[in-house]
Amino acid sequence: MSEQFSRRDFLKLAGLGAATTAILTGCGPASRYVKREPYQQMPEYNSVGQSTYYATTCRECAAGCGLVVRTYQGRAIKTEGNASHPLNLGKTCARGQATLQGLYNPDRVTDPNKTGSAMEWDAAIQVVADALKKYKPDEIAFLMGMAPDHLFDLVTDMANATGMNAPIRFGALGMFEARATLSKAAETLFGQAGLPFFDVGGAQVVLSFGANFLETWLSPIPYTRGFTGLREAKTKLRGKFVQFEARMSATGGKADEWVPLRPGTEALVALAIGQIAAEIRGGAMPKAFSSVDLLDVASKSGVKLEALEHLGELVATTNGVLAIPGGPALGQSNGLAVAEAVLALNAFAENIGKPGGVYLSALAPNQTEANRPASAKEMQEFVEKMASGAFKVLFVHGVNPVFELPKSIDFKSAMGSVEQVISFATFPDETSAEADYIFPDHHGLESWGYQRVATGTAQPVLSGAQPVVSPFYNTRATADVLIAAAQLAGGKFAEALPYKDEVEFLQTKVSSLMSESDGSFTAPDAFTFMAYFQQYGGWWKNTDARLSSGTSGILNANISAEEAQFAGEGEFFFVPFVSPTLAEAGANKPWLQELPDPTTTVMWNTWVEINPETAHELGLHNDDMVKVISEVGEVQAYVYLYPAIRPDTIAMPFGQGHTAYGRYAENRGANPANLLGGHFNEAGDLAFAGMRVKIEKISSAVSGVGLSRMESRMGVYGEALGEEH
Amino acid sequence: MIRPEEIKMSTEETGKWGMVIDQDICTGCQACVAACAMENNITFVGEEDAGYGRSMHWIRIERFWEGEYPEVKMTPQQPMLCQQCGHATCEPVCPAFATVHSQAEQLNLQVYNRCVGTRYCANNCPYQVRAFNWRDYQRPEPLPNQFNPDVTVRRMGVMEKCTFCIQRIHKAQDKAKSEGREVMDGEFTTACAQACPANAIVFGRVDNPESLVSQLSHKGHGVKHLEELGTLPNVTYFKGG
Amino acid sequence: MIKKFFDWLKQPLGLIAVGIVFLALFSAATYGIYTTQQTPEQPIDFPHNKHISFGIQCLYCHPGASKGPAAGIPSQAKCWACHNQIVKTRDSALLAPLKDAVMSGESIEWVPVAIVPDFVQFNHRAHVAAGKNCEDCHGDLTKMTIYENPQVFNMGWCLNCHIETAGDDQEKLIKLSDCGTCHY
Amino acid sequence: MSDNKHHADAAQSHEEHLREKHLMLDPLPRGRMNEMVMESMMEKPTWKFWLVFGFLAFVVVYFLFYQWGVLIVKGQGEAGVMRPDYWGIFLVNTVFWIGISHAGTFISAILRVFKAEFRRPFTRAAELMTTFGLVQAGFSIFMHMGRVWVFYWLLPYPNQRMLWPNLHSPLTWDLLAITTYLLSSTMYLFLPLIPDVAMARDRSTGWRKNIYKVLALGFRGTEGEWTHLRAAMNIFAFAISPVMFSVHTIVSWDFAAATRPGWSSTIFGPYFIVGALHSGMGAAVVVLAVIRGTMKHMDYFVRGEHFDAIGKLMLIISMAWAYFFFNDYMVQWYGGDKWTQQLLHFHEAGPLGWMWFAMLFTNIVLPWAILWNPKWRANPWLVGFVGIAINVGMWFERYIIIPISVTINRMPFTWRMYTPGIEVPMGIGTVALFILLYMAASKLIPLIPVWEVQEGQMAHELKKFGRETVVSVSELE
Amino acid sequence: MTESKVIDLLAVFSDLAPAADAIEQLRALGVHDDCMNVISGVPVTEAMLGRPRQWTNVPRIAMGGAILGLSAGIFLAYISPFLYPYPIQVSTQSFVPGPPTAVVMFELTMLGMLLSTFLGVFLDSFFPNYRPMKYVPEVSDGKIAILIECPHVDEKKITDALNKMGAESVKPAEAQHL
Repeated sequence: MSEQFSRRDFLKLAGLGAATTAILTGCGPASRYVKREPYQQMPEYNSVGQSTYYATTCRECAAGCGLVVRTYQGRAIKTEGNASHPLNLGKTCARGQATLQGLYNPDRVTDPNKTGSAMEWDAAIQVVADALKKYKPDEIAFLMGMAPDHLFDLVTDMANATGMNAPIRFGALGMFEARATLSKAAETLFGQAGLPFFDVGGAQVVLSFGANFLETWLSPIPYTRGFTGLREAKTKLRGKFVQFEARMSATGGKADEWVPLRPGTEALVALAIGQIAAEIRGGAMPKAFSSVDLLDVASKSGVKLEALEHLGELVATTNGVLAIPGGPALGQSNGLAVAEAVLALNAFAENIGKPGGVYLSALAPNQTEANRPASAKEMQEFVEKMASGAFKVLFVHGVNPVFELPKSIDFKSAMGSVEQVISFATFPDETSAEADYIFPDHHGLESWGYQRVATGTAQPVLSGAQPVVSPFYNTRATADVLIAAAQLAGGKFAEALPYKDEVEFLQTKVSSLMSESDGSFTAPDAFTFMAYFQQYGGWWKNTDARLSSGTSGILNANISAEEAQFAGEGEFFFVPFVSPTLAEAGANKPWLQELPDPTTTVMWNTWVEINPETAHELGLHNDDMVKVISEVGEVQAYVYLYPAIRPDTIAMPFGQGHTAYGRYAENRGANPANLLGGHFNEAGDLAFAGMRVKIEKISSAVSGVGLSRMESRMGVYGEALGEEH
Repeated sequence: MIRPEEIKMSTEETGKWGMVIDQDICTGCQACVAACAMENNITFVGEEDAGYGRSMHWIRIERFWEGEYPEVKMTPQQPMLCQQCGHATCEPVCPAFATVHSQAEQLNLQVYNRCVGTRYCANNCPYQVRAFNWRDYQRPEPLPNQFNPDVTVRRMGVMEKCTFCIQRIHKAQDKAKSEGREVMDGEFTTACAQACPANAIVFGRVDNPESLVSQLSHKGHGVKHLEELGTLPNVTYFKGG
Repeated sequence: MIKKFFDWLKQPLGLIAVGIVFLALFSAATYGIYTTQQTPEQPIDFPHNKHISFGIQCLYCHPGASKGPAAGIPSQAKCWACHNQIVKTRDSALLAPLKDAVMSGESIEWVPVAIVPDFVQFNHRAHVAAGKNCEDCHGDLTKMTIYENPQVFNMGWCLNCHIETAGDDQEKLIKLSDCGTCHY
Repeated sequence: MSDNKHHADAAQSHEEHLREKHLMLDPLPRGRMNEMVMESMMEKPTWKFWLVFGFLAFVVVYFLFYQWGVLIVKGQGEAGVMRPDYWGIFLVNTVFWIGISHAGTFISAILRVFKAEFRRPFTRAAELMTTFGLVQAGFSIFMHMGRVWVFYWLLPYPNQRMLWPNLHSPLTWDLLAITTYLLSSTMYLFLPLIPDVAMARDRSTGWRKNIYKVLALGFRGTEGEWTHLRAAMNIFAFAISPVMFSVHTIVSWDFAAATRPGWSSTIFGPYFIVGALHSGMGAAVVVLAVIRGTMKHMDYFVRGEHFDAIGKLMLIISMAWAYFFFNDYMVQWYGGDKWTQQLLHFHEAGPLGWMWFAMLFTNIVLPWAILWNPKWRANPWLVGFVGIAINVGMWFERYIIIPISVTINRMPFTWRMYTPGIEVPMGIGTVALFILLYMAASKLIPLIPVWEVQEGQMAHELKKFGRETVVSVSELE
Repeated sequence: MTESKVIDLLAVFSDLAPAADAIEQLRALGVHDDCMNVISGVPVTEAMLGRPRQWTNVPRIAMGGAILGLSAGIFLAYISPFLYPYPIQVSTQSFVPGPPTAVVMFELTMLGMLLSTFLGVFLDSFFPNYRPMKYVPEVSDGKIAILIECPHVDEKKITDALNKMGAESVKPAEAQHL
């Protein structure tokens, strides 16, 4: 499908919509008043009454799953996983399913505009071209979403050729996944930066230190598939799964053993388990494990010595132990030490580069080195530069930093110091509300592109994207805008992007893969290659390209056995976690809002999880409104008495609390990012779980007001059922 | 015209379509719920109604708690959907024949246009998996563009429930017929099973001993929910663990 | 006051007035029902009979009928491809809306006539495959200009044919009379 | 001699006392009674009457009809129903009003069959309750329907879809039974009304005369007319009783036939019938007390003896209700089913446990405590108060059986408390409509079946057995 | 011409006993029972007045209605499930549900019976009848009226006899609008 077809070519949808909604039963045919409009010219891909399926890539998170979208008469009807895509093998998560609610969302940006007043695309391109011309290259900055996609390549090309600042990629998911820490720890293990790949499916025992890999961690679908392998593989016994975390996540809920350790002691516990295991196995005690004192660990972490010994024995005596660091365990002041300590357990279990063990993720086909998104610290530096006036023009695409960044990194006011902020948002979010111009990009299902798959599969994958429907609104691909503006700006810009349009750029990039061996398909010429690329939903190698040779040096490294430092005052450790159903950009989709959270079954709102015992002591009840106060800010949310959280910990989901972002997201819930201070770990990741907070009761629960839950409080918690017999 | 003696009652066989759900690997990720909603034009109801038990989910994931902190555990997630009972309690109580047993597909049908909204069926469903259109929930334009043309959009006052994606069944049968063959096992599946990242849901013919679903359901430790009521459910659960 | 009114009603003039009011209401109701059963006005008075008399097959313009659920309306380009070549129709006033639509890229708004309610899932393909001809349901189009339904498309009509088709084959009867065959 | 005289005086005063106490022994000329009934009916309503009437009319128009319009336009979401409480107050009201309607039939049919003479003056008042109560029940059940505009699909009629109602469904039986009951109780109200309307026709002028003329159908009171009427009323009295029992039994089957903890009970049929009589008799005494207190000459027709007699019936019915309640509770409790246990516990100790105890108090404790005493029993206001209390208690009972019980099912994940919404004003609207219809009826039709009273007075006499004077009744038929 | 030969007399009595005596007297005077009719404000049994038993068709009509109702019930219960061109199965219950058929038949029998009883009263009494009729309103005040159809020539004789029997008034009856 190309964009030459105008919207007119498609059935006018309003009429059909009315037809489908108008059901007056028992009164004869209700659709009597419907009008139908024929195609001006029947598109070749369309056949009357038949659905057409397009392979593309899911843009709801940065994982890069392949989708097959069912379209019917120009409308996208349903997304399914692309069964041949090596990353997700035909499966999708809830966010992938709901992507259509973004496409047909009633609150999208419909036209290019300058602070609300619509403008023409020609003028818009002129604005971009002027900005490129007017300012020095090093005064131009690009901030982009986390996905390593074709637009990132295009801007990188532009930056390389013109001396413009290299584009920065950021996403809250990456922040909460602590990708920089993982990458750094992987460097210690493999001698090479990149995302580690944990083969959960092949393991026999999985020890997860805070990794929420069944929710939205790095690449949710392959890890869920891995979990199925852990539990169901035909060739081995049902695998065991132990989770270490202060607050039971949806992942922890599936664990056979859930170890609620004191936040900040993950490294100690990992090292202690290593020490016990090494003792049981005999031989020399690895240096990494030798520094901890077991009794000390037991008292600090709150995990009983017997429990540690039992776990150590498990590690020592079982084949196929896999330890995974992640989530809040890494988002602490000693996050890197945690990662190293946990990876050391893997080294001790000798599973590096073995099935059921740890690999370094394969690089994507047209990639030479791992390129991780910016850490929070790098973002802080970026924002400081913005605030200092170093950037005169800022382009924002695919990210909503005003919402996603912690409160201590004040992106919003820094935007004021940038002369011109141009947003390419498809959706009116908090950042675009502050921007000078919004030049809306197509929705992911309306746009061309490709995306590198960073992790999750053994094969190098370049996932392909193509429009499955023609653009619904007067939007334009950002790549096209940039190419056109670069031509208009001339000079180095025009030279850097010598393309007619986005498609030509893609073709150039993708056809460079033709010469690669072991590809999933071959083609005689670039056009055919490109066509196959669209048809299969990408190109991938058929070989396992994961790095599997690790240096076992990590066992002899000095791993700090300190507890994490906690910022701020207050009686509670604070664990913010990403809502598995909403993540950072799902709040605008009504059906994602209406999906119950896997752990609490809450819909449409934000809650504060408190241990029932603690709540009882504080006189708090379900649905009481409380204020959570950290050193930098405070937010209000309803109390949820959560039976699986440490009494000294409270937790809040991230994903709600938007002040813009459409009718379904606006003024709903609270944003825990507003509590987060600017503390980082050694790798530069935000110590988001390294804070202490206070809570204050604002008001008591009122009947009929409170959290919308799928679960029954009576049936699940026995509330209001009276005393037991 | 009908000869009842020639019509097989569903008790006499195992049913036709069935499902196996492995609770041990269900992670509760809600992908099935979202997929079901997208496939079947299910409406969202908003915060207040959802919290008041009026959500329209055709499939919901139940989880309970065992024990007290720190020995607390989540029970295995239990996706609960229409069990397509062979001996369904919902069917006989409808005064209008709006929910009847399909002889052809051995499913519990819900005929939306026949429903008068007495809600007796939902009351009588031991699994509580029926959803009623309490209001005329409007989906603002252009959201209706994603409506699946194969599924009726329900309006106020009618009951609805999981259909085992009967539109997919019909489509597959139609396709197979046009190609002069039988529907093959695994040729198609329900929206929930297709989406499930953990592969916890398997759908197929239970009356075909070769099919994956019947092989799984005969594995031995599967249970049928509330089987003691004699409802002959067609969904088998594996608790695992 | 009211008594006076009733008294007035009782005399012949009053009875006539009552009669007129009753007739007016009745005819309005009849007209209301009648309009729902009428062939609607179309943007172009499309003469089906002429097209058929030229030997054009139904499936030429409505190819979807043999492949899937919907028969479809031909694209404007398809219409114009022929009509553009015939001098008589190229400039005909009757076809001006088509010409305008083709030139401007606007779509003609046809009003569908042979429709079933949205809660009925109808599939042309299955019916064509079962040996039904177009005219079995849509009537003799050689005698029609604008299409009109030869009968009311209601459930009884559908069922009658389904039952006849099934005949004595109980299995077929079950399939063809199952509620879930059309309603889901 | 003096002793004799004393005895004679005593006998004389005893006789007077009996006459004073018993309407049947205190005959007035028929013309006088007619006059009294006509006066009570045609008495010019006071401003208080119009105030109450206007207020009720407003309540009916706004709370019942306007809100019903809102409910139809906006959907059942306006009510408090949800998963798992798919059934709410609308059905509580349905059962409640059907229950109320049972009293009329009980009084006028069963008591007629058993020749309980005290029934005579208030059979009409009770029959009116039946018909008006059934109207409210019908309204309530239609309010409950999600798509009430297609209610006719429930009726058996040939149609092009070749569909008939589902005879497997208790709701279909319900529809048949309630239709039968509504039609037959209306006819049974009308038959004995004919002679009274004829009487009113003879004694009225103007628009009333026209109405009564039409209603009296040309009744003169010839031998043939009386014979046909009596034959018909005999048939009705015998045949409508099983219909009455069947109605509430079938209503109980709506619940008992369901696969639900607490509902699948074989005793629900008689339990519901007794409950219906309980609330019906309660409502009947309230109506009688109000009629006696507010309408002219009614203290002649409705006397302490009537309250005493109904009071005894209420006491017996209360005991029967207690028996059935305990029987149901006992077996449910003994069964030990996990979910039933939960349900019983929820009834008593749940957030609405007070309602359960209040039900037992007003349905058992209060009637037993008050109605055992003949003196108290003869006090209209006291018995009326007990009647109101019983009705509150019986409404609670239905509330406990429907929305509270459906909260507990076999899927604890869905348990949820029911919070009523638009049902409350609409329920109040049905009460208002009931009273409004009654008020209108009291001004339009003779509330006392004078001919029946006269017939009774003809049959009663005082008879002397030795020195004792006793009441004796002749069987006239 | 024949009409003029026959006259309707209306005698009003205040009590039952004189009325009964009067009837006996009338019979003695040669007035046939069929030519007499008693109008009363309360149901007075035939025996009280010594009148022949009144024939009523109501029970027969009721029985007929019951049979009709039962047939409707049988139709609904046993025939309508086979009127479907297609088998509608609910749960595993048979097409003709067993016990519920009893419910359906019972209700419809009762409905038929009671409706026809009601209708029977109308048929037997020629209700509604708004034509002028011979009547005295005092009847509803408890008086007993006897309507006598006698030859014109006997008018005087009968009037006298009735007056002697204690009739409050005896006069030629005139049909009037009630």
